[in-house]
Amino acid sequence: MIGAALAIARVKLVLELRRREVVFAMLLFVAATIVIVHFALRADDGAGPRAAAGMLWAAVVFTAVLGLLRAFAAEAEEGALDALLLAPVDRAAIWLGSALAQFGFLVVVEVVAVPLWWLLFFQEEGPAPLPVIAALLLANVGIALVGTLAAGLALGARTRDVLLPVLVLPLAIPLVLAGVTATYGAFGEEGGGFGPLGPLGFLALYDLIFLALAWGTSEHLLGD
Amino acid sequence: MIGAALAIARVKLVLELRRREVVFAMLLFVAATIVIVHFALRADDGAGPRAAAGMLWAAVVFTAVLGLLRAFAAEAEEGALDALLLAPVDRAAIWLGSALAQFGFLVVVEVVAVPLWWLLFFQEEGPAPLPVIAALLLANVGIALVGTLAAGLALGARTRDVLLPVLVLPLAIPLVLAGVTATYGAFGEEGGGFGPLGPLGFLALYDLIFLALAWGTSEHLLGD
Amino acid sequence: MTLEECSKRFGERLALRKATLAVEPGETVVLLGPNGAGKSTLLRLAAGLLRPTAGHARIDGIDAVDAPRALRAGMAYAGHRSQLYRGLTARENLALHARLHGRALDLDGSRAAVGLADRADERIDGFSRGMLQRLALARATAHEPVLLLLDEPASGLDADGRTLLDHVLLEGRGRRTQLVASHDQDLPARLGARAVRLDTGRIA
Amino acid sequence: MTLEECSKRFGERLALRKATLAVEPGETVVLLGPNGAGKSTLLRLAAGLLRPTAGHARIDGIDAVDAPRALRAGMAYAGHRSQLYRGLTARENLALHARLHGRALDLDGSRAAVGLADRADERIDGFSRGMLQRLALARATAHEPVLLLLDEPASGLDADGRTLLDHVLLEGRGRRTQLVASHDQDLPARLGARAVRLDTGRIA
Amino acid sequence: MRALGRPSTTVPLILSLILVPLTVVLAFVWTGEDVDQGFSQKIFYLHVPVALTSYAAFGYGAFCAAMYLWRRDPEWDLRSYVGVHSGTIFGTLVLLTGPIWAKASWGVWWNWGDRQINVFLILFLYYCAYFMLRFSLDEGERRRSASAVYALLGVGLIPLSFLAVRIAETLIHPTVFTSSGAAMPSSFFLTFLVGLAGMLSLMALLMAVELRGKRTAMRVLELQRAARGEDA
Ligand code: HEM
Ligand SMILES: Nc1ncnc2c1ncn2[C@@H]1O[C@H](COP(=O)(O)OP(=O)(O)OP(=O)(O)O)[C@@H](O)[C@H]1O
Ligand SMILES: Nc1ncnc2c1ncn2[C@@H]1O[C@H](COP(=O)(O)OP(=O)(O)OP(=O)(O)O)[C@@H](O)[C@H]1O
Ligand SMILES: [Mg+2]
Ligand SMILES: [Mg+2]
Repeated sequence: MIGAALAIARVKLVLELRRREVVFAMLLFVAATIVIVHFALRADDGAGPRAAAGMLWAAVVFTAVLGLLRAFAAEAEEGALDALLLAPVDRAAIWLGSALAQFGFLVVVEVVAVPLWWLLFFQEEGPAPLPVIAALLLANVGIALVGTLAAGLALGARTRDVLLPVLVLPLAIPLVLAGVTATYGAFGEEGGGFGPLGPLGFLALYDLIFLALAWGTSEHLLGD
Repeated sequence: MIGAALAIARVKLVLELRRREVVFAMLLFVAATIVIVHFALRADDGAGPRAAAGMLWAAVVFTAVLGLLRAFAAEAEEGALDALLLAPVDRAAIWLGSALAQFGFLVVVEVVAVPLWWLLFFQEEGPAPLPVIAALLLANVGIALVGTLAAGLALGARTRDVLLPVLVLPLAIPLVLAGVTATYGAFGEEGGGFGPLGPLGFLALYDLIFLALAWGTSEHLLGD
Repeated sequence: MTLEECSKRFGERLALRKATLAVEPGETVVLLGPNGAGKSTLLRLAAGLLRPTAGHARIDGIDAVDAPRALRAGMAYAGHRSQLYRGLTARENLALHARLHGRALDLDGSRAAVGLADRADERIDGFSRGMLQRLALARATAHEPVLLLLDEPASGLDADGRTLLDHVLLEGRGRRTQLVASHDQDLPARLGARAVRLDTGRIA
Repeated sequence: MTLEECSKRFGERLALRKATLAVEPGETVVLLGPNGAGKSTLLRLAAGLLRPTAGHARIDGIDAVDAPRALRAGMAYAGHRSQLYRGLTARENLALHARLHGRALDLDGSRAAVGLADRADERIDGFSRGMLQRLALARATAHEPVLLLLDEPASGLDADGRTLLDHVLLEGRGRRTQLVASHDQDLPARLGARAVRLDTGRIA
Repeated sequence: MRALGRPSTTVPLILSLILVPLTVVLAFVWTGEDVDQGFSQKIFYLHVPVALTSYAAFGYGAFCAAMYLWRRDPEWDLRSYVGVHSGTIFGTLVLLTGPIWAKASWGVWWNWGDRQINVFLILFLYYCAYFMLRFSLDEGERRRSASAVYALLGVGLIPLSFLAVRIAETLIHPTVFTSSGAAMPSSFFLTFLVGLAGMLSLMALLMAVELRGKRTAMRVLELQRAARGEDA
């Protein structure tokens, strides 16, 4: 099960990242995104940590959507999904493999983007790195889980369940909220609550809940 | 020439809009972007027209990029591009048709997104609607022109999906600058000039220049 | 493999109408019938890739859609599309397949069998139509299935490839259950197989 | 249609090596050769969809890639893929084609010709393999081309469809230039056409 | 394809060997200290020539791209590539010297509020993307024309971006070359001109060397293929 999921994840990551220039392209992409958001918001007057945190998370979400749009693109091309469905592995493994690939993709982008973001915004004093990294990782898990579920639902849908995948996307909003709050906290700013859990605890809880939900439903996810 | 372009544009719009989920997903994406950027920047404390304008334009640019990723998707599926290339129409017509479809797609999304934006940000007093709408339309033209050109260039590329945003985002910068300025102006705020042209005139100039460039090169665009 | 009064509806179109068919273990059956008769639909039902609108498709008495992993391990289906990843090389495609089936990659066996000896490390999006079809067949037979479902396997193959395919099917006769859709009227005779004729969703 | 010492390279692979071929106006030529021989590449070069790495592909003496609109109006190419929009209906696909060729849609003519009489208003992603192929052929012949390039047009067709195809090709003999790639060794004899054999990119 | 002549390497080599050291001498020995900026202003003689040279290189790349689309001679494609390439090399220098000066003069490495330098960054990214596009297409006609079209689009982007920024607002980043002439002492200006000439010859040298290398590589490939009995 885990083995199969890993094999699938590996293939999907290889497909996306095989060419070295992809990483380079992502670097350019993130830089361009940050600059554009900068211009759009006219953040010239010392926008400070708020703008910085906002831009990071906006870029993360946008990249995630971009990635999710392609979640099952390779399988759709030549009907490779049939082969996966007929292989002696659980459907949960297919979904998990895709989610892992999605997670890996996000991590790769962030490994490039976050240092860049740091460099761009904090020449002197930045936020504490650990909470930011933790928030990003937890949010990646959540986005990958929920997003892959949505993409899987959208896969077979021609007319009936068109709305289903769309309904799943807003599920990413709590992740961003918690992520931004955690990033604020890392600046020593007032993070604005999330009660006793804290934003990181909230993210972890979110991940657990959706892992359970997605796992339970993944058998019904793909195929007819 | 124009007739052929219109026929192609019609087909492409029908294809996108018939797949209702694409439009829904786009709308949702726009809404989510606005809400997320809103939350991300914690614009709760009366962020004002600046943040509002910025969010609108960031959402427009990223929606456009997502749309462009699908610009030639239908043609790629079953090799329909071959048929277009062999038809007795200029390649410029194929490109123009795709650009028109892209423009139409952006308008459809904005027809829903802009009122939403208005509702979210201006319960009392909003900007003058006309300049904002004019700026959006002019910017749509520019993005559709340039973006379709870039999508055509990236067509045979192995890493098309990461490549395209990188190709398009820099080209969109002047549009964002002018669009944001025009939106400021609509609030009666100091827009910051653009000299005698004004931001709308600048957008029109942009459209004209790239129309000329794209037209001149479009014969070299698609195919081998 | 049995179909019991199996029907499949797509929207308003009935692609298969109460089809009943039993293929004995080790038997080879050739599905014949005009375009749109429902051959592909029948095969996909048999593979468990589609859920019948009415009736049952069973493998060893178990509903095909819910076939447990052990059953799927002994099954293979090759349809109109190659089921391969276009961005991977031939070797990587076969390796993934082997991995999912919990087997070691037997590249020599497979590639020799389909005559792609020197192209294993090329991305398959540069392959020609027939080369893709050969690779698709290699993939389907790599894990030595006991139930082999093939949908027009000869399409795109040259004379050589068709001989090879006949050879595979003849070799499999008696050793595994084979269900092959084809437009080749002579195939049943050549394989010494039972012919089943479909027309507008009905088994004749 | 002539090819003069035409070569095509994909990366390091030479798919076609100095192929020289002249098809006279009104002549029908059948391209034969094993998988990966370069048949499809040759056809795409002839259609002007690929630019030769060396040499020239010409139609009426004009370079195929730069063929002006008037020339393309009389040309048709049907390859391994259907060149149709999956999200459109059969009628919409043919209508677009007719529109681009500046013609009125002659649906009755086309659909009768391929036997899809009652399916014109269905989206083609529900079509079976053979139905798609029929529609692709209907599209390619709808504008009465004088140069017809077909790449394995019989693939996926049932007996009926193949008869129909033979009929179309026979009818076109002498009236238009036809270049057909096929794995059917009997086709040249059946059409009374010249056979040209390709092997690993070389015309034998 | 060999119709275009071989670019000379000796002339630009000699010129750069004279002009570049001369700039350094002039900058440190001849010109005085800037009243506002003091010693850190010396970087002006590197920073600005390098920036203008990068524009020149991009412009050359775009010009050759247009020529390619017109003539379809692969040699123009190579030249266009070489132009864009040295443009990015000099652009990298701008992005190194600018922040160094900025650290000395503004106290930060980068000012996100300044549109002008951000726009330069975007242009730089734009031409970085040129390489991504080029190298994700297979060698051949399609790669050449796509690269050319993209390089040519930059011709629209550069003036528009600067127009957008210049007329949009006041800048932190200085503008000395105004319509009323250069706002600086003539010794500064002369040194700057020498520096510019030096950088331009350096650019010419760089492009000539790379062009030769590329041609040789292509020739080697052709010979290898010929040795294998392949003609194209
Ligand atoms: C931080 C990064 C910087 C970048 C990326 C940068 C980039 C550029 C570029 C592209 C030009 C070329 C022409 C133009 O656009 O006007 C230029 C010119 C110039 N730069 Fe910078 N620069 C930077 C920092 C600075 C700093 C800190 C100073 C001095 C305080 C400075 C002083 C100048 C001057 C005097 C010119 C010539 C002005 C003119 O063309 O009118 N630069 N710079
Ligand atoms: N996904 C689908 N949606 C709608 N209709 C479908 C779908 N799949 C098949 N059909 C319809 O079901 C019928 C049978 O199709 P099927 O593909 O099984 O035919 P077939 O016998 O394989 O034909 P061919 O020889 O052309 O491959 C056809 O009328 C087809 O249009
Ligand atoms: N886009 C491409 N990239 C790389 N190699 C290619 C490409 N297209 C074709 N080839 C190679 O060129 C050779 C000829 O291919 P082509 O498709 O012309 O063969 P074919 O004669 O049509 O074969 P088939 O009968 O299988 O359709 C093959 O070796 C193939 O791998
Ligand atoms: Mg079928
Ligand atoms: Mg072929």
